[in-house]
Amino acid sequence: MSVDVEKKNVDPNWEPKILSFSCNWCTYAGADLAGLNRMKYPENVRVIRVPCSGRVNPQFVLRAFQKGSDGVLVCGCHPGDCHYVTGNYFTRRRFLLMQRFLEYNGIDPRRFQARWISGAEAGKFRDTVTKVSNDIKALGPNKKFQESWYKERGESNE
Amino acid sequence: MKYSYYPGCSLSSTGLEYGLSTRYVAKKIGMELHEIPDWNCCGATAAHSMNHDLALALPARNLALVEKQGLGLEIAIPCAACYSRMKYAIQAARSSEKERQKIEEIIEMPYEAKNDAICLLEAFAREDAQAAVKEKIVKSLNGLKVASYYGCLLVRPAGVTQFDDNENPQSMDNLMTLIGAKPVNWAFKTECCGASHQVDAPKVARPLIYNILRNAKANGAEAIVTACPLCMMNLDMREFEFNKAKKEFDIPVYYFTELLGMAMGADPKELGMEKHFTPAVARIKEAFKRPPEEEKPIKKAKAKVEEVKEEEKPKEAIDNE
Amino acid sequence: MVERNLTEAIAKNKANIDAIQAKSGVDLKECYQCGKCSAGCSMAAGMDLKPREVVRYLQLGLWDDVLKSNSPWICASCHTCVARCPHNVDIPSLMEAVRQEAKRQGIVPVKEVDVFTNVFIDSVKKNGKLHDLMLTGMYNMKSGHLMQDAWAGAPMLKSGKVGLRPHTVKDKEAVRRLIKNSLKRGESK
Amino acid sequence: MSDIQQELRKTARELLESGEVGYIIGWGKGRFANQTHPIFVKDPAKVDELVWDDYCLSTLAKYTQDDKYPEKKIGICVRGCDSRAVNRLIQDHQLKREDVYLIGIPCSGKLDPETNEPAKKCVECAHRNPVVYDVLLGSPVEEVPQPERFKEVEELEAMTPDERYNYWADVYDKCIRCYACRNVCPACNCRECYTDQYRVGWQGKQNNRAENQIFGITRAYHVGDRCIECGECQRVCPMGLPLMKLNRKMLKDINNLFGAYEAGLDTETKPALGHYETNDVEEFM
Amino acid sequence: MSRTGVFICHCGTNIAAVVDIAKVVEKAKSMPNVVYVEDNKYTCSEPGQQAIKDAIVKHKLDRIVIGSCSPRMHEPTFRKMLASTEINPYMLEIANLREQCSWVHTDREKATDKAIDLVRMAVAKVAKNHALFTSSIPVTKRALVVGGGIAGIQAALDIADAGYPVTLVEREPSLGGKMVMLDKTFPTMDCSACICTPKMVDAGQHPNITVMTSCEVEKVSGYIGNFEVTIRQKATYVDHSVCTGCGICELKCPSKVTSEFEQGMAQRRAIYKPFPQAVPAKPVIDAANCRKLNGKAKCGICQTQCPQGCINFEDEDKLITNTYGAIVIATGYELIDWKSIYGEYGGGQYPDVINGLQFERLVNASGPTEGHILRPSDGKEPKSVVIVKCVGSRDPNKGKGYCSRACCMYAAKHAHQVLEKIDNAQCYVFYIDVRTAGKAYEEFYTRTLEDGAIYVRGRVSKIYEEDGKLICKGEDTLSGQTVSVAADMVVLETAMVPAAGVEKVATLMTISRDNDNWLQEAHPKLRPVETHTAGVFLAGVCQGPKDIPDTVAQASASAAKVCGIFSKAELQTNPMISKVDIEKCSGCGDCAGICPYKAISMQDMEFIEHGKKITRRVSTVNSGLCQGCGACVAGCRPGAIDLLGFTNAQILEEVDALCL
Repeated sequence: MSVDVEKKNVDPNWEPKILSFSCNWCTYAGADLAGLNRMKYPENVRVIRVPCSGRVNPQFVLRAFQKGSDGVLVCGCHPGDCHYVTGNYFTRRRFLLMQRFLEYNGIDPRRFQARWISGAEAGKFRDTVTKVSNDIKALGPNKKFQESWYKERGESNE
Repeated sequence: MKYSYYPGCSLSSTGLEYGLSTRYVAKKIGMELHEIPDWNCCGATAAHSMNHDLALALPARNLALVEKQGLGLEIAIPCAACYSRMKYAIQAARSSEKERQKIEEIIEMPYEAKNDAICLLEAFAREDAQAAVKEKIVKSLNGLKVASYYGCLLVRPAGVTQFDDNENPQSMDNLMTLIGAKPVNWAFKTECCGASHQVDAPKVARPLIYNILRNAKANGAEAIVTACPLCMMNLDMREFEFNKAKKEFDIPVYYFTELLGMAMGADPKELGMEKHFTPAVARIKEAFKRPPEEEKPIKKAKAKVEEVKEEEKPKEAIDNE
Repeated sequence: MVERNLTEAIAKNKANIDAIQAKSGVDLKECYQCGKCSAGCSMAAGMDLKPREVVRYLQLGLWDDVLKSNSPWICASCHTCVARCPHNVDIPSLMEAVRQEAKRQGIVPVKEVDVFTNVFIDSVKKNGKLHDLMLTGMYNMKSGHLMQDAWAGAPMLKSGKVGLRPHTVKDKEAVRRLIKNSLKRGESK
Repeated sequence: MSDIQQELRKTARELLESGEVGYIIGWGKGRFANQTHPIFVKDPAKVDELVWDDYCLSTLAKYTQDDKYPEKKIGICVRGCDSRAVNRLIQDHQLKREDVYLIGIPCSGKLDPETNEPAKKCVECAHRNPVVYDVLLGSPVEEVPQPERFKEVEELEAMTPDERYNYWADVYDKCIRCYACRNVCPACNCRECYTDQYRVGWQGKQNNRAENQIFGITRAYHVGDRCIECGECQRVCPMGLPLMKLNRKMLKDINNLFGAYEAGLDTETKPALGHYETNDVEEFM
Repeated sequence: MSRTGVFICHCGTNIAAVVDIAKVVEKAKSMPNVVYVEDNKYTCSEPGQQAIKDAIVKHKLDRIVIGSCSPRMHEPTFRKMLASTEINPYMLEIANLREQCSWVHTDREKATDKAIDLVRMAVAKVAKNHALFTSSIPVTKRALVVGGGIAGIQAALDIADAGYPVTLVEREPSLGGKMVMLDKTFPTMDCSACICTPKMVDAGQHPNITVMTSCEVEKVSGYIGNFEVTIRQKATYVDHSVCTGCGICELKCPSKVTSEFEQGMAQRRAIYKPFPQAVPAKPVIDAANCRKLNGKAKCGICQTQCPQGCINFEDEDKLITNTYGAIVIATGYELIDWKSIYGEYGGGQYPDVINGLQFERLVNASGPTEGHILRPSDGKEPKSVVIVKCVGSRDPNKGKGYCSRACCMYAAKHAHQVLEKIDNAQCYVFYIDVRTAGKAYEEFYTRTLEDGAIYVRGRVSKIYEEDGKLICKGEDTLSGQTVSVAADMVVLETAMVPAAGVEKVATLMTISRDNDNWLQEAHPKLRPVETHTAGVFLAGVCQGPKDIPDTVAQASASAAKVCGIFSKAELQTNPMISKVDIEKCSGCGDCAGICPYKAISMQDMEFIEHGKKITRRVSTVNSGLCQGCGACVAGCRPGAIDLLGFTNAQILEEVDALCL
């Protein structure tokens, strides 16, 4: 029983739900700066503030996909600029592996993104968010890993 | 020291002596120059002045011929204008696949921009060539004060030529010290000589030559050495022209290969040196007859003495002078 | 100097100036008019608009002045200006683009330079290599300076630097074809 | 095979009689000729229960975790994979080197009881000789290079995302969450596994595809950078899930991204996720 | 059951203009654990906060969610407000409805949905919040100032005058930095030595200041209030406690060395004071050039001549470690090495083409020429002087892209000094702009024009020597003429660049640098003297090019910040730090390896397990050192270590709330 919801006709006014983990010192500050400059970007991204991108446990990303998120974006300071000196070096290793592992397990690579966005790069935050939500809007809803898949299809193999 | 060789139109006409002296010196030091079969004119300023694609196509055909030649060598190019145009063509072909295919279409020949191009001066400035030249030197210019003139296309734009420093190049100066000449520290090493504008805009271009000669003279230059047939013709011919009106300058102009040839014992005729406008042979013959410079050898002697002293008492330090 | 109406000039010439920037790869806004290019330009003395002024006029939209100016023709493209420019403004490419655009519109402020270029290319088209005698001969005739540098003719002939017989390329046809291809492509761009 | 068994028994008797070792963990025979099971010999008289034949498959090192504070040393028979498991536990500070006496036995590979063919994990084994031991019985065997270490992973990687998802969906549908893979794995040595912390909310207990996927992926991610490739998880899985394909994928990426890496060969090389290099591969600019 | 109160802010029209507040309030009422919802025009205002306090009492709330602007803006404000209620300030979550919702979206309906999601996430998270309490850490009331220029001296004096001990570290043998090299200072033209040396002496003699010259910071660890700093006292081979500074040794020393202080235009001895008014006024030995120390000769004359016997050739570097509560960095700048960049200005082969600091030494009374402006080449007085501005500045192609701010004014000063000191001299200033953005600056520039300086607008393209004159070729862009000036001497006003070795200091203090290598301030406008590392402050040009008035202002500002820290008996620690559940911890030590602040250490602890007394290794967190980044928490597989304020449970709730 395969799940091939991906490429079928995506209804145009479907809005993806995208979760973003943003580190407080750089990306979250960059996002605020984007607000300060009244930049505009799609509404689909909800940001969870974490002290450092190093705080983001790859299991949170799995949890997001499981609970129905259509895309996950992890953002942090540029390596070398981390407020906590080495936090993002660990982030980089963890998500270099998790990104490939998600892909290996069938998640479309565009659904999980990681980006370094500094406190001054408001434009980069807007562009990243815009690109991710457009990519995922084109991909359609994500049905992989999702609990809700059961409720809809009524199937259960308990 | 093996290169493909692109002489360029000047070396069989106004730059005859540059061709002869290059052949002589190359043979002397065992530098193999494989001339590109059936090469064509690189278009120099006229081509890029008329049309951007023409400026790339003319040199590209020569580069394609080098690839057909199949020796896989770097191309040594005596004339600065040809060298600059070839470098532009190689850089353009390597910049993008689209550009390379466009060039292939125009010249109707396969071309993959495999070979690199260097100017003849760089070939001689390399370690192996300098060592070979040193061995073959039989005469010294005994401190003849020489102003080395590089012109503009050899060293600019730096992004394309990537050769020496574009404000204060030294490679020709080093070669001159090899043959006993004393390089003059002057300021017009890379000022433009006006190139073809000496013909089609003489009123504006002539002062350029005058300034170069004036600054060389002010800094005590007894000779100017160049590495480009167009600079050589402009400097040599126009100096002769100034002197015809009023004898002001006495600075013969040479190709660096001519001076190297002379230092290797060549007869001026073999190098075509008698073909210059401003008489050139006398100054070199006179320099050969000069007493070898005193102070350089003595300094060497003194250094030798000091070395001995240190060797004698290596252990306890020399007491204070 | 009549008062220049900038609103008009810029409105009228914006397209031309954008095209010239695209063709030469130069962004005029990068130049903050520091004058280092004019100061170092070897041919500046003969130019009616010095390099900085050419950029300034284009910045102000005064397109026709630049087209009519002799600077693009006098420029020896020795690259001193761009080597020293704080913002790397490629003035030689700008001059070349303006020169080719002026030629296309038939404006030739310095006839000799245009004649020299054409005679040069004709000689290459004919023999595949440059024939100096033909170059100076045809140039003197077409430019009207019949006796220019004639004094040098004799010594050159005597020393064999200039020969009657031109040096030619065996596959002259290939060179002619590539010249035709380039020029044909040139018009289309 | 039998002379090593004699030596094993002789060594075991000496160790037990000298009192240097509290007990010895080895393999013993059950009812079936083609199976063995771990046994714990305390009494020197019973050393003859220890066997060494073609079916000594299970890794013994993990059993030390049931007796973390032994009065005396624990004797363990260690083949190549067991010795790496011991290194793994030592490096994770769950076992002290001085608490164990390692009886090294070079192993040329065991047979799978069902098919009587060489076991998959032994065919793929790159370190047959023990990497650490106190005594070595018999002479080292010749190591077999493993050029196709990641072949299975590459086959999966060649598929499209949907095909891969469907492949793993079928796999996880079968998982019954018995946690055998976790219990046998020397890299899974947490005091309280995250799956047992329902109140924190990491993982549901339901046995449906989504929960199984989350468990499978999380476990592979947890052990990925420390997996010694002993293949036990796959062997003991009652539903025959290809778990090594998950672990090997992690190891393949670690090799490509951070340099050649094999876990458990010594106790110094740090696992990939425990440290970093400032010039690591940069993909998130 | 927790009783959560939700307060949605209009923020005037900033949020209300785009987000349908009423709908958010309506939806919030149905969220789990929410018992009271209210919206307010200005929640952060006095009445707004009072409304929340009243609601807490009236509805017996124990958790608060505020939908307003960014938590980075008013989280501290609302926490302070809660401190005055009986709710713990950390039972609060803020939903960012302004910077990340109303300000960045236009579609009213979608923005409102997002706002509702954000509030739902905050409500879900606050359900799992715990009361957190700050703990206090002691403050070592001693400051460290790195760099002994005017910035460092001023900061040290201000802190010392406030009664706190200061250690002033300077790597050169004397205080003074660049300012003491100058002759006059603009715009007042008062002599730099007269205003700088007295401050140096004050610093040297101040009871609270310990001056440590010829020293460099070697290692820094710890955190605000408790920095552990190791300073390397470089071997000076002279015992300053005994030396009276009589200077006999300097006279007798045989080996001459070019003096760095005199910008290479004069000589000094191997044992030397950089300049007469040095503080401390005691010589040091430059080991590289001392014949005894570099093994070239037996020498040792200074030792035999010294009446006090303070020369000791066996002296070695010493490491001194001390604890400090706050650090001020004032490492200053140096001038760009123009010689290797500008071949067109001669590339250094013409001795009479000098830079600004060399000119300052020429015109300085205690300089090599006792204040007479004489050409370095032949010592003659230059009659025509050219000053070239923006050499290396505003030149991204060859030098630096930025403007070095101070050169316009000191170029005018140099022109004024040339015209004042050399009779019937002529001075040409090649400029692109004249930036006189300071008090009495424009008047100072006008006076220089009145003195007769000729300002030519245009960069010099080439400088070359001919017939004994330095020909400067430029263009006067105002008249459109290419011009040239035959000068006797040329002064290049070169760009300021960070002092060499600033990278090491920045990495030690874990502060970052901008892409021109200047030290990165916390916020260019609002926090110019602070850095992202609490307790480390910046003063002077190390933060970016500036002139002396701004430098001194910044120095006093950073001193005020330091005194702010020292005025408290103790410092409150950040309560949102890691905490270990020793039952779940297996002692694997992964977290300790990840912590950048070495805040985690593995300890053996006694436990009773299965009736048996055992000792087991578990992880422990030092609450002072932990900065709350959470990298360890993500590295702990069983989640034994958790970050208070951002616990695994909280974040998982937030993720679930968003996706359902």
